[in-house]
Amino acid sequence: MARFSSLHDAVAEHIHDGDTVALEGFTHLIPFAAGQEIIRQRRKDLTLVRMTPDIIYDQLIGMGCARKLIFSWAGNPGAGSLHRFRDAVEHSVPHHLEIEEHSHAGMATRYQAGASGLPFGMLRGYAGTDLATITPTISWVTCPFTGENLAAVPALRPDVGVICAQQADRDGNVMMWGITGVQKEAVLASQRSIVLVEEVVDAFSPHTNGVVLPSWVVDDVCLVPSGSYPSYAQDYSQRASAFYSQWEPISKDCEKFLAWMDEHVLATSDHAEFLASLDPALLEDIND
Amino acid sequence: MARFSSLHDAVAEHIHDGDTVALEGFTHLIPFAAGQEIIRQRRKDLTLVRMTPDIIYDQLIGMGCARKLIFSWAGNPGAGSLHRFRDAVEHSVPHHLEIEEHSHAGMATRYQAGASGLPFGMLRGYAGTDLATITPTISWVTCPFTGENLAAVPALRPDVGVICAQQADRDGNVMMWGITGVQKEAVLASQRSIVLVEEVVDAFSPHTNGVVLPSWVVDDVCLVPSGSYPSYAQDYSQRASAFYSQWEPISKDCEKFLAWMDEHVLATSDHAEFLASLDPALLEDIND
Amino acid sequence: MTESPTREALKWTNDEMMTVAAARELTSGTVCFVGIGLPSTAANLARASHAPDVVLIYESGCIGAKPDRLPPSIGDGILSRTADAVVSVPEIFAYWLQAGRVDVGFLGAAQVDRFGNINTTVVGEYGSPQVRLPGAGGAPEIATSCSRVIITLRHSPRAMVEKLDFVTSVGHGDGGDFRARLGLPGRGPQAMITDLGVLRCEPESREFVLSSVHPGVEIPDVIEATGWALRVADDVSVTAPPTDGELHALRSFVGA
Amino acid sequence: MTESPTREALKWTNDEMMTVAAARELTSGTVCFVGIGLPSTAANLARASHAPDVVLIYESGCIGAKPDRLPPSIGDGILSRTADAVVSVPEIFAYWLQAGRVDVGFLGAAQVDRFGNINTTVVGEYGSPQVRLPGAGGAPEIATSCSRVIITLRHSPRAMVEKLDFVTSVGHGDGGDFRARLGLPGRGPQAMITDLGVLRCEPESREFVLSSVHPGVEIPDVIEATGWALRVADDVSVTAPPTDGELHALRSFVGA
Repeated sequence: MARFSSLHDAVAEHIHDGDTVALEGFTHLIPFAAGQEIIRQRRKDLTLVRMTPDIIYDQLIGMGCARKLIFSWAGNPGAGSLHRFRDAVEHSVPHHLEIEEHSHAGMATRYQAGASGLPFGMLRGYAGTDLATITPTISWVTCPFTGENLAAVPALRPDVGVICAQQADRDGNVMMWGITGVQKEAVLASQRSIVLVEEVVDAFSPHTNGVVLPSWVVDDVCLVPSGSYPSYAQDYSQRASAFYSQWEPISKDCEKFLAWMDEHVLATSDHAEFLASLDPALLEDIND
Repeated sequence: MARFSSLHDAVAEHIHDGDTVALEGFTHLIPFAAGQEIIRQRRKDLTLVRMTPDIIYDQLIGMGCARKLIFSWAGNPGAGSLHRFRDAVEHSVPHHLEIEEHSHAGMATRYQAGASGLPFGMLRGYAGTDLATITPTISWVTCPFTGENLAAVPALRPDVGVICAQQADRDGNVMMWGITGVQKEAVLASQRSIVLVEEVVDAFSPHTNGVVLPSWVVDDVCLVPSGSYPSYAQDYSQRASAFYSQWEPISKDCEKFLAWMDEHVLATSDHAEFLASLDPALLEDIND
Repeated sequence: MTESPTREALKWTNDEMMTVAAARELTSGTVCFVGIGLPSTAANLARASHAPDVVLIYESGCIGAKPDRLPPSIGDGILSRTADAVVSVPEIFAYWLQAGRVDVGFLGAAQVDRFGNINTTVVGEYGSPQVRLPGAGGAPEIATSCSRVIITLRHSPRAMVEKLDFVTSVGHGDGGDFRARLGLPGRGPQAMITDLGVLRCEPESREFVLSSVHPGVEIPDVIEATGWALRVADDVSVTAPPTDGELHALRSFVGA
Repeated sequence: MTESPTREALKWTNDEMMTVAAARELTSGTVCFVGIGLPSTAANLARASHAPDVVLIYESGCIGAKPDRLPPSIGDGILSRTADAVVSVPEIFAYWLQAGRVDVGFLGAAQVDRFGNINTTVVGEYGSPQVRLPGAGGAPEIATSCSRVIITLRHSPRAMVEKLDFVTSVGHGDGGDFRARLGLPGRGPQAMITDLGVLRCEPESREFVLSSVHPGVEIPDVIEATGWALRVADDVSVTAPPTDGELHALRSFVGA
């Protein structure tokens, strides 16, 4: 059964230096608060996994938490580059970052294989690309019935999966809806899991395509309102698009980045203080 | 976009002698009405596919519509045997029935592969069983990363997939909820598809774990109230358990079976007439 | 062996004893994969009595179902409506069963052998069967992937046989480290619960031996009802009879 | 070539022309896989103008989204709320894209070559890049599995290159029957739409050749802005300028 805990305690207990950690959220319900808590607790040598590493991974990488990144698309959607990620790859700042890159379909297949307890998954992909030559975790299998050659990718089995959901009930069951991406698979593929929720409710309301994770597959549930800020949590908060566009100049200048992280993350003790530290204009109009 | 049609017309247009047809429904939303319409139209040489062939497949087999059955569990759950199926396998009555049998996990994997456009799917299964020796559509692949040997099964790609759903909207989008089994995969794996619905509505209400199939992946939508009778349609009708237990003696006696089919299926022109032909006691208490 | 009551004195049937004995294999929090019939009854009895937090998964995709009556089919609305989550059938087999999230799987059998291998496919030759049975269903992968399997069936020499006509689901193969050699992840069948007693899997040989007889049953009766040369454990005991609480819970459920 | 208006006379930008030209590739009922940026704008323009029944699939899992404003991200609630169905990311790639249910995929590119192969990974050496780009995203399998692909990018010799630094997504490889030899199911890139004109894929060679120039653009300008020796189709034309209706729909959308 899931334990209700503070995000501080969940990160302290489950995420250790050197772990492989997937903070998933495909453009919605992104666990920003968890990433920043990892930074506060100064984790090191993490292998970070995510289909769409964005600002929160830029922060983790820029703060030196990551040894390696396994991913399929690293950008600040609609706003620019992840300059801390780029600086790490292009100039080893703050240190060398190992990368292992796939396509979205490949990453999704890897999570599915992990959630399914299979050693690998397969897809029709990668043929003819240079990805197949530079990524050692791309191989091939032959269909025993048709002879077709298909791409094979090994299962992802992170030590810890971290996601945001809208709600938990009092038994620790978790529900998310709207765009749910690969979050179910990320939790089910991981050895341990932490779920941040916007609200704890007595009973869930119906949502078509809503996903419920039973309490017994989740380790810790953390009540963290706006835990996905500046990303979305459908029916709770809108994306703070200004944050995304303002990130570009912060990320671009390493000094500015470190000062920003000092002020807003390291000097704050939790997500509520982080939100309070921001320019109030960045918090306007985010209610959904 | 899906076409709204009568079940008669949908079966006449899409299901031809010799076709491979999957009437899916995993213990809920079973397309009984479609199976009986296939019998009325006297289709022959069908390869019938279903994880859980039950009374409606017993009827199709007993009436000589099937050349082959691809399945994983053939019984009358909680009530007894499918005697027409058994008679076909044990005594070639009314004629020889070819069978290809898998486990549920194998069949589900085959549908998934079909829906995914892959030539095969894999699972950890079948090892050490006699199924692996008598079913030619069970083979093996080796994980290129770990060397583990896994079972491989070819994709199912029926000519026609037939399912029941609770509702369609006026654009022909289809929604089902409750236990949805492998119905989405059956439709997406098939070349053509027919969906029977209980009701046509202006807009869908939310249902957690509800499944929506967009209109453009469905060929024909047929409004057939109680189309899954004597099975369930959650929020529309309960299972007519008496029908299931009464089937045992009917199915057991070939003469009685043929007389029953004559009276209730061949002599009726559609599902409404079929329902009207039944002992009214069999229709009591089925409202959900 | 403790003294056993006479049959006449019993206030319950052998089938009830079998269900109660099966229910006792589950403890609270156990994640249990159940089908209709005895497994569903036993799992719900456990939930209604000593193991309120047992998690029932029905292969129709209902996870954490909490029915207040026995469902006539795994498609019943009482399962989907009371479940914590309802998922598709491909998902239940891939993400839940195959992934190793299930502690206990219950399996029935038309035939079982001394190593817990199961036949639910045919009696006789596969190509020309005397009796065509329903087939595999979920059983082969339940037998593969659950941490442990509990087999329930009524005792008879026709059912508990020296050699299966067909291996639908693998128990311990020909015994010993068969499962390890095949790379099967679960530990396989651990108990065989019948209307006469309980057989348990011997650690090294993996042969099922008589562990307890139900009250009123004599060991020779069990040996006679077994189609292989049944061995009897040194510490064979009498199954504890159903308690009033178990019987009450069972009967209120079955009657519901 | 018909007479083209001078740049000064144009009431629209080259980027608007590019978006309009991309939108025209879609007809009603076309199932279209779109990302944020120009593809989303073009697809929504088509839906708002000549192709009301175009089906938009966003890789975030939104099938049949009908946004009434341009979403800033593919995670926007306007997509999930207006979609006919929302599915998981593994499902959108397996059951929808890979299964061949998508007619048209739009792809952008940092670099593209004459056969429509695409680089979105690095500029420079992979191990020590000059510019690290975002990477593959959904593109490799969009390029593999959509019936046809439309590439949109701004024309420049840096972007339209003789040789890619990295092949992220395969177009027609080294031309000819490359795709058939690799067993790729889709027909691959068919059009390359830039801010200067439209290049189309030549049937046999699979080389992209200039098919039309946008109004106000001269053919030598396009050749100069192309990093490979661009060939010009015999029947090269001038792209039909945006209609008032197209411009109105586009601007009301972008402004929304």
